[in-house]
Amino acid sequence: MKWITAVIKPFKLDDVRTALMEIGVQGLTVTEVKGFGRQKGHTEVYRGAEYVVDFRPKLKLEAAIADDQEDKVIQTIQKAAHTGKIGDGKVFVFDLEKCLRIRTGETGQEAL
Amino acid sequence: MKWITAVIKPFKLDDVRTALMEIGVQGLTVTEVKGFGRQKGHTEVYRGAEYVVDFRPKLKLEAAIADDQEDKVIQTIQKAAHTGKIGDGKVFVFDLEKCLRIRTGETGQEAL
Amino acid sequence: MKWITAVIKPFKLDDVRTALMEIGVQGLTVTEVKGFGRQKGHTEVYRGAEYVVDFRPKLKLEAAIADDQEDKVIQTIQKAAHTGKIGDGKVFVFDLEKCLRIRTGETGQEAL
Amino acid sequence: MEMLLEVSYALDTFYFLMSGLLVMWMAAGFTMLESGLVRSKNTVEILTKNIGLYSIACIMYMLVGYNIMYGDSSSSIIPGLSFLVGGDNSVADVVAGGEDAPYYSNISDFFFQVVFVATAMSIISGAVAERMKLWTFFIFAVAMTGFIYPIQGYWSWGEGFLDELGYMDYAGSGIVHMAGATAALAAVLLLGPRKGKYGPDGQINPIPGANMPLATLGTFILWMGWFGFNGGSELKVSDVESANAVAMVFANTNLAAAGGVVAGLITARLLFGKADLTMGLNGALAGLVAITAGPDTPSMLLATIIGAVGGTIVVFSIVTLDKLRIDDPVGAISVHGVVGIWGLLAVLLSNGDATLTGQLVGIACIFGFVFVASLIVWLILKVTMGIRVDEEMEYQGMDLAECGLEAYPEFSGSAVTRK
Amino acid sequence: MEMLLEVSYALDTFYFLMSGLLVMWMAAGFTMLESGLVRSKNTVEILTKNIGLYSIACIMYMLVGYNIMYGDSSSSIIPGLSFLVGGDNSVADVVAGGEDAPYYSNISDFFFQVVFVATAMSIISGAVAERMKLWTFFIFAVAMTGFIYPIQGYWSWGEGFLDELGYMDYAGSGIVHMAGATAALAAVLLLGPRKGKYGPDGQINPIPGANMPLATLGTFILWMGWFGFNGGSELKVSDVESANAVAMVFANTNLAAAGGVVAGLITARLLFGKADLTMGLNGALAGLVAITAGPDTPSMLLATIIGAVGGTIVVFSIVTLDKLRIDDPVGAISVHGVVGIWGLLAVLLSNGDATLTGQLVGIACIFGFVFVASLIVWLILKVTMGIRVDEEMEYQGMDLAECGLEAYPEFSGSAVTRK
Amino acid sequence: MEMLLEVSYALDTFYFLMSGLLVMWMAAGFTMLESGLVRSKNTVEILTKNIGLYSIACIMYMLVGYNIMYGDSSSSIIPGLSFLVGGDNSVADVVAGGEDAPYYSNISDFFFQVVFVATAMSIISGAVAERMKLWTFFIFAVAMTGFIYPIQGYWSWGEGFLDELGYMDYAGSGIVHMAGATAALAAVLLLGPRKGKYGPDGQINPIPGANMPLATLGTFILWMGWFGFNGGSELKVSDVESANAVAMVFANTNLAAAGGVVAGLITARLLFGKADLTMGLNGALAGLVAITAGPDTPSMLLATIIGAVGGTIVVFSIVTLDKLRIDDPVGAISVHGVVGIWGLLAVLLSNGDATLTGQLVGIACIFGFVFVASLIVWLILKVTMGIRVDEEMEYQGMDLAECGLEAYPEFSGSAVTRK
Ligand SMILES: Nc1ncnc2c1ncn2[C@@H]1O[C@H](COP(=O)(O)OP(=O)(O)O)[C@@H](O)[C@H]1O
Ligand SMILES: Nc1ncnc2c1ncn2[C@@H]1O[C@H](COP(=O)(O)OP(=O)(O)O)[C@@H](O)[C@H]1O
Ligand SMILES: Nc1ncnc2c1ncn2[C@@H]1O[C@H](COP(=O)(O)OP(=O)(O)O)[C@@H](O)[C@H]1O
Repeated sequence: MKWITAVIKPFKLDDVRTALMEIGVQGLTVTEVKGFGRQKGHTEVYRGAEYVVDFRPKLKLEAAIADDQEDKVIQTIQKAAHTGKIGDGKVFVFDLEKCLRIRTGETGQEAL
Repeated sequence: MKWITAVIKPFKLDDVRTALMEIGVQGLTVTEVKGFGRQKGHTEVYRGAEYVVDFRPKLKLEAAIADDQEDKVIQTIQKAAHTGKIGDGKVFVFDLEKCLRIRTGETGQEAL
Repeated sequence: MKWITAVIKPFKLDDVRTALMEIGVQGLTVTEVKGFGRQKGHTEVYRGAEYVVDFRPKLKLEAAIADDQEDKVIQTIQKAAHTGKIGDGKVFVFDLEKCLRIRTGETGQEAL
Repeated sequence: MEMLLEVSYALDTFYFLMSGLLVMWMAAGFTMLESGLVRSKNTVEILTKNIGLYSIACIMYMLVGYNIMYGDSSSSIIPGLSFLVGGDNSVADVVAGGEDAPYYSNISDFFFQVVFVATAMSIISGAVAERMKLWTFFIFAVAMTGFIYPIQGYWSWGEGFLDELGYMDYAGSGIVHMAGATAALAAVLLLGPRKGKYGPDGQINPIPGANMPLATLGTFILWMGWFGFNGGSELKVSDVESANAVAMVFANTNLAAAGGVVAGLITARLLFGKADLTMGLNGALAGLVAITAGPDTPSMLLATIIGAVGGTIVVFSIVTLDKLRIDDPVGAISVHGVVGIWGLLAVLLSNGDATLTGQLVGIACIFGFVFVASLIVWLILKVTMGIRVDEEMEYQGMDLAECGLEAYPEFSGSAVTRK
Repeated sequence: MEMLLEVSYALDTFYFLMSGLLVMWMAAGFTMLESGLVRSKNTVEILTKNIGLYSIACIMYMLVGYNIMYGDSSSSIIPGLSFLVGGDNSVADVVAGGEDAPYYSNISDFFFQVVFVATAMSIISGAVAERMKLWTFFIFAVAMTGFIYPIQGYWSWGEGFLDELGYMDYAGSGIVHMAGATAALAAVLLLGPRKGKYGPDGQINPIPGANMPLATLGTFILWMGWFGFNGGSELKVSDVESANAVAMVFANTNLAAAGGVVAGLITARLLFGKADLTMGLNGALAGLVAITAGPDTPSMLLATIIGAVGGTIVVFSIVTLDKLRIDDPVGAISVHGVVGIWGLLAVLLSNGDATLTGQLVGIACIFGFVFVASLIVWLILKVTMGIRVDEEMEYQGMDLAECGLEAYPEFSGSAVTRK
Repeated sequence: MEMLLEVSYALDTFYFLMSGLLVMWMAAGFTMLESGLVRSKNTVEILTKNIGLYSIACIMYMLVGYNIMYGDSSSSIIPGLSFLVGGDNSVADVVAGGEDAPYYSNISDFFFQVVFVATAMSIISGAVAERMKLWTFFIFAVAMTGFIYPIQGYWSWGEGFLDELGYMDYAGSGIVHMAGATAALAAVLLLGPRKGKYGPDGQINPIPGANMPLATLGTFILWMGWFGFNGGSELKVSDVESANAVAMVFANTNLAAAGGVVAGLITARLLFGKADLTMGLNGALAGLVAITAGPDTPSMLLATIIGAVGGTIVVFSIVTLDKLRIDDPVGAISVHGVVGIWGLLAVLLSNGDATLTGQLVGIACIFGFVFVASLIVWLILKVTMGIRVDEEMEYQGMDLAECGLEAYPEFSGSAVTRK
């Protein structure tokens, strides 16, 4: 099994989720994160003192998937999350050794 | 070493943490996440317009453990987090290559 | 490629980020987490009833890096995040299989 | 002379209206206080409850409550029943002058009274927070503000038997505050504590409120409004003696609250080692409740002390009720009930006209009647529509269950380390 | 007698000042209401907008507006133009007594009037929230409070032609509330809806407000302030009849709001199955707007009903405007405009002096003039400085774009599941 | 005639009480303002500090301060010392009439004065926020409100030597505001800046406040309360001239604040390119402080300008103090101190009775005395119980350290990108 971690722009969440559901991904875990990358932050002024907010709000999506879905999932995310502007984010792929559904005790691909 | 990632229902945190401590897990990192899965969200109405909140609040627990603890930890989490109702969550297992304790510089199992 | 996960004290973020930039790390994803470890929580009293807040606020940093940067990155984080007091946090290293930049479609080290 | 009587009438009427307005503002105070002391998942519901109960109280009191409380009756126990509020005074009656001439507008009196009944009802909503069904609560509000409160109010302020027995309760430590707290107690006993509040072996789990600035704002609003509550209860300002009395009431009300804050903070500091803000806030309110039964007679120093004793009592009372597993999220029963009783007894310290018997009989009658009457109504509601939301709803929060809305949808809530 | 006239003058002046102060406080109410109903990323901007518009309104009305509205003119349609506010009454004039003697301070009158114009302007800011440019809005505020509002105000309160035609609008359901809503409507039609509010196939996406306790607090503040708004509009308290009238206005204002809350909550419950707090809040305001055109004549029961009808109308109006894709984040157009019209018609129910023609002509003239005049100003602003922030700024939030500041910087915001 | 004197007495007493109530409400304003401008981890402490200091001020002033300030003394520099507050006026004295007859209740005067001392003390709490020990602050409050403030107050309002020298300070730009700011300055110099506020090479790190709507609400509350602060300081309303004067004070107070907002926003816009809300808020307060020394004499236009100059000064002052590394989280020293001095000088623009010497001597004496006296007290406290929490506590937040409570426990706080 594979573990996909994608960092995306927050307002793309709905598009990505819908696209993933269509290709059969059943579960997803989402975290609010702050991203630091090529896309620069913005400057704020508070009572006369300037400061830079370096980090941008992003969302991290994590999904466990079967091995044979890997390519399709990556492509789907790329397509749905794409705006072409800097800061679109990344997709990372890991090897997932085991998986267990707490409710039923199922393991492996059954548990995805 | 192994890296255990578990997504659980928020109100089970105390039970799971206590159970893990009892079997000797010393450290844990917890993140608030939003989960999307078989368990459906709820419908809200705001000023006459209906909308669905698809995501449910969940907690993600992460723990680095020694290889020989793997089975015990998985079982413990499953038992402690179990309610039998949909949305109980999942346990995922990864291979962890290295580990370092920042304070002391210890590495490997020493550092867990 | 490697995937570095570091749990650090929140007020060290700026130091660690700056140090990582200096050695050429270009991207970083940060999550607010709650940590449970050797460092104990604090006791609060609310309207006469005592309770313990076991978890401490921490930050989790995640960075995908090239294999040959691994040692330098680990050392840099350790140095920058170090205070010598309990609760300084940990660094974990994983194997990263793939990486894709959503904006350009680049993959592998190009995409870091 | 006629014009002077008119101006004097106008001044007293205006004084009533300003006082009533301040008491109306207390509704906002209760709302903020309570919404600060509950968890975020139950916040919308408590907001809805508070603005709803105020509205119901106003309407019910207009329809029937005011006449029950101040209408004619041949009995000193059973009030009369009639509907709506009568007209206002004619110019002729006013300028006739003399002892019996009306000296302020009847409608301004109604306005001043109607906001009192809302206060009594507001007290209840905090105690039953985070678990009671919204619409059940609203039905109870109809019964309480239309009937239960006015009936016992009739006994003293409506010149019924408690008044005859010499029961002294200037602005309502008993008639308003203890009455509200009593109805709250009846409800809490039937409802039971919030899930997770008490552990298996005597353990008490705190459930911190979500928004302390709101709770503090609410306390300040109540403090401000109380100047109308007590200050307006002199019922007249237009001559030297009344004006002096109103001024005394203002100063004493303020100092009693100040005494309550200081005592609450110090007591909490001694008991728990920390300056527990919530105890300071409850101390302020306790000081205010304590002085309410007699803010006109004590010296300022005594008023401060009466308030300070109230602020001390409230801390012990809150801790004790918690040990008895009477779960009152905002401390309403302690602040308004326990300290209300202290306030009624404290009248004896400076008011020669008050008697211990009078006060005790008053306390007993109000407590007894309101408790039994409320219990019956709550029981009927429990059997018919139910008074408590189901476990899952309680866990999810009242807001989604009852209102379909979140109080702070963008601040994701449900913190990791809380119950 | 002279001293009595002085005391009476003082009482009326004091009554004006207290009323004005309460209306000033409504500025805080609008601010809290609106900042609770927008998303957190647009909160600082709405706060800035509200405190700024209040200030601009005060200054512009002092400079020119007051004189336009209440100055001399030879025409009953075109008001005169002059600057600054004149001096106050001499003691001699006051103690001369008689019909024409001034009975309250001119400056207190100015103070009372100036807060009204701020109210009218506050209504607009909510409707255009989350997308209009801040400084454009401020420029419009200059035009509205210095000219548009005073001109139509002259027609009725300044004794212009609407007054002659018998148009009855006690405290300004039309002159203040509907006028504000009309200018808001013109703006919203030009601005268009917020990005993401309406989907491609008729879909309506709710955009929940970030802070419900603030919205509720704002409603309570408005409710409180309204006692000054309506209560002060009797313009006199110092004799029996005026005092009675003011008392009646207080009681009716309160009950209309109460009726609005109950009706709003029940209507929402029937339509959506939930006790939608925001509809209860809008119901309260609708009740208040509805009674504003004539709070002195109905009985309390009728006032409650007028308010309740307002609270019902507002729910349907909000849903309908949403279907028409008129995006009004806080419901200002419904509350102040649609219900304002209802209020003007409801005057006919209890005030024998009002005529259907008079009311309809008044509505038509105010609506027509304010709509056209505002539209022209908005159009000029659109062409010159632009009225809407660009898409990316709107997505990022007005706060960073316009104010460089976040409202709640530590509560990271941008929740996962929201638009 | 007797009855007329009584009614007049009642009106003035009522006016005092309403004014005092509004000033009391300012305590809530300061509390909200400050709790909005600190970080969430220091919010509970600042709430506790504010409600505590108000209470201490009331009690200390009752015990000893009022008599120091207004009691008898044979010296015009050293006030007398006596305890508690005397009784009220007899009916006979009042109806005797004539120049010397009391025309309002003494106790209402006490109530009005007591809220002023609380205001002076409130100013301090903001400047020392986020690092001073809570209980140390409370001890200082005892000294300030019982002794330091009343002594210098005696010099002018108590008819001491500053009064004789012709120092003019209508409602206390100097006596209240600058005095508070001076004590704050002494504290800040001893305390040092918050950790992380200033970087090694002249760098200034902003520390944004956690809750902008609260800060805005606080500003509106202060604005509202200021009508009591200034409006009540006419000390009489019951004749035509007084009534006109009070009306003028209301209008000018309002316009000065409005001028301050507009100037603050525009200045910030020109300097920083953004509409900095916090500067708008500080501008409002600066306008209010600026007009406080003489709100009765300027025309409305001049009042607006005086306020606008205040609103401009405050922006530059805040930036300058920051450069001097004087860390004042809420800008209290700039708003109340620097602008207070401007207000005292601005009196010369419209009040022919004021002299430059009189004003300068007043400023020097008040500043000199309060600074030295406060510094001594702060130093004693520093040596004995310490004035600053330790580094780790400061990092963790005052709330856990001092109060054991979090302000917003469910909104996890500690945002990633902030210090
Ligand atoms: N090497 C990395 N490791 C972890 N996260 C990264 C890395 N590089 C980028 N990210 C995440 O992806 C987001 C987008 O990256 P950025 O460099 O800004 O734009 P782009 O991907 O378009 O070049 C960042 O905000 C960060 O959260
Ligand atoms: N394939 C997956 N990848 C990542 N997270 C998942 C996956 N499937 C489920 N989850 C997480 O587990 C939670 C529970 O899953 P769900 O399907 O609702 O219930 P159950 O596990 O009882 O079948 C989800 O809310 C989501 O956070
Ligand atoms: N085995 C582990 N797995 C995951 N996270 C851990 C583990 N051990 C520690 N952590 C994280 O590291 C943080 C610091 O660890 P702690 O034991 O308190 O201090 P130290 O690292 O100095 O011994 C914890 O709060 C937790 O977030």
